[in-house]
Amino acid sequence: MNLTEFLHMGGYAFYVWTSYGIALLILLANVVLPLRQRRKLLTDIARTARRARRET
Amino acid sequence: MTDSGTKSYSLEARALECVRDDRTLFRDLAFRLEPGQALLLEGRNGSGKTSLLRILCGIRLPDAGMIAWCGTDIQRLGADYYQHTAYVGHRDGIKLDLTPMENLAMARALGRPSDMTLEAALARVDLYGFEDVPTRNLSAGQQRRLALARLLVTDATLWILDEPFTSLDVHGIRVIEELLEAHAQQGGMLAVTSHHAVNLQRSPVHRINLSA
Amino acid sequence: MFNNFFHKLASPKYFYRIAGAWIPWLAATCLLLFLAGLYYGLVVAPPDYQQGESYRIMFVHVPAAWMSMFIYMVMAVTGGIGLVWRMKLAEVIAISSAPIGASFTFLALVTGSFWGRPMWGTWWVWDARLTSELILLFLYLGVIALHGAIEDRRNAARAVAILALVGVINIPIIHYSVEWWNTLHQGPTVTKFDKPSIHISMLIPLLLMALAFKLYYAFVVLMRARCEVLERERSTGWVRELAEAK
Amino acid sequence: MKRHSLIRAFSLLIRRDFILAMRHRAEMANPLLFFILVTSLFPLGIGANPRLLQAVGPGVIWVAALLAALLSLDGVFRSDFEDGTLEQYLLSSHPVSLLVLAKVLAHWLITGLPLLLISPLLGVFLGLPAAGIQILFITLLLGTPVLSLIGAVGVALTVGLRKGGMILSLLVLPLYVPLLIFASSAVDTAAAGLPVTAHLSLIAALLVLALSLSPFATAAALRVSLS
Repeated sequence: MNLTEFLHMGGYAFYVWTSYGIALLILLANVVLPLRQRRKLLTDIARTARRARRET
Repeated sequence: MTDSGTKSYSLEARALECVRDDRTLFRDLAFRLEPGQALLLEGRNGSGKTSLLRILCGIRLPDAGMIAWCGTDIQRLGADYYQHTAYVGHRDGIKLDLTPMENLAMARALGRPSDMTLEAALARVDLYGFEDVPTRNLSAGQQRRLALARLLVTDATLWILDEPFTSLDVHGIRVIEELLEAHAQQGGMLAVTSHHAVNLQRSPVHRINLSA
Repeated sequence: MFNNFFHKLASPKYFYRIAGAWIPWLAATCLLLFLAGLYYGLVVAPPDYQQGESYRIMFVHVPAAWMSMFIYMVMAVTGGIGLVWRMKLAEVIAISSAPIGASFTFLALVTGSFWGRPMWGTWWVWDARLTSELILLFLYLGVIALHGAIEDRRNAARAVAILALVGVINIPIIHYSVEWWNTLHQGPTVTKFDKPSIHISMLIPLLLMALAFKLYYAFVVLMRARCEVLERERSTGWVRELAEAK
Repeated sequence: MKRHSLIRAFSLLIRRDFILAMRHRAEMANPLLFFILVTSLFPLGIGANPRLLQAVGPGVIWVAALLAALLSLDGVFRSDFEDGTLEQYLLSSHPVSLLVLAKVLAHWLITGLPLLLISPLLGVFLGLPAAGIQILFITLLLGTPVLSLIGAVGVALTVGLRKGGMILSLLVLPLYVPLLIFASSAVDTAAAGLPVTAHLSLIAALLVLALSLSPFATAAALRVSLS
């Protein structure tokens, strides 16, 4: 199959590819957000623990 | 005022733990309360006194452990536990737009009615003659005494009181102390938090200090 | 042995570790399924005789719509378990599901709109399925807003569980009423997305994609649940050790 | 004896809410005025074409009723929560769900019933035919208790929150959708002279379902909000 034809999607390229693009974005966001949240949380907890140790 | 002393009620805390805002207020707390005894909770502000009382009421769930009434978890007993309890919390639990009589009538209907008439209960807390004054027009101390009069109109064994003496004057404090003493003498149980020293000469008092 | 496994799973520390071990495998399988689904859906499957190539949006729209309903059910069931048996892990799963479910619902709505545009000539039609999906999005947003508004984490989880249970009783009623309203006001002129019979060459990618979405949900919800566990257990020793080891 | 005291608590609670409402008569009228105002804004907004008004009338009246109910709901547990009487219900020796039912019933009698009684007038405003007005009345009779019952769950969940009002509408309005659909299409159908037994029995079914489930959910939600 020819690549341009594939990308053209029988004239529906805009609708099909935007849909798949949005899907990709949402799926990626759902993976990236918890990853970032976890990293932030861990540094946050480590900082609190260090502070607590200095106080005692 | 209370059930005949023949029944042996008991309140027991087992391995209680309470966490609030990532802070452990208490852990492995245990005690046992029997008829005629008083439990006095002491501790700094924020040490978990109110939380413990709310756990005793079953309003708040403990983070571990349980409260047992006659050996059964109060969360399982539900209304069967509440017919033995009366609670006066931080907030008075009275409607300012109703008269003292209307307030007490509602309080009585919510529990198991006692033999005392509403007028007699008002007289016991020195509110005789205020039956039909809108509660809004009473002073803070009078409102507090009205809240405590709720204890008398239901037939509860266990009184759970959060800072009962707030906004009471010396005379008011004496009135309420007499009330508590009489309740304990008749085989009632008390669980009380208070900043004031509570004078209960004739009843055994357990003290738990949550700041310790 | 099975019982023992669940007992251990209830311990946050153990859950955190085992979930961490599963996530890469689930993610890898999910990726493979996505690739296979996309290949069959975009390349192998023939164009539809009526809708041409545009029907290929179905391979994301339909699984997303399925998942949006499925995740709400999961949320209600796990929330109910957490409420009745005080199982903290169930609460965590329920809470972690909400944002994922909402994003799938949003995805179903947007792709539905993009699919509808060439079919109907407008971006939005008050079609029964899209309308139900919109209301479902509101239900999800309600859950998320309620959870965000309650400060105490355990109370928030219990409140959300009650709301999810109320919602789950209502969803079939909403679904039915919207379906009914739709036939009443528009007549059955709108083409239904799901045809009674679908050709096998289209069914295979659809099922592959649906499975991929399920696995995707599984590993993403575990990732979120791990964060929630860390947050809840932040004052315990094992979380501190873990944080400082990094 | 226990049953007797439960009935007493139930009736006393309703009577108490009545007394309280009567002592705040001005506030009581607010949802009703809101209902009338919103409905009479529509002709101003979309033009007074009788055919148009008649077409949108049932929907408009029902949406207005929905919003008026939502507006009044916020107060069901608010003051009880603030002065601590709500705690006393939870610690009562009666089933909390039944006390909740009493509260909701009182709320309906105080705010729902006036809406119901004024609705024929609004039907006339919007030019609904007599058959439509009659059915409008019946749908409101069956439907406004559902609004109160479902709303009570939402209020119970948000009563402890500072900004409960906004969240309340987000929680409750989607759940009102089926009722809105069944009720307004019942009025439409009746106005067109067709039978509406199916619609009415669906609304009645919603009422039965809400009556049997919502008090339990509300009681559970109150427990969460107070802990």
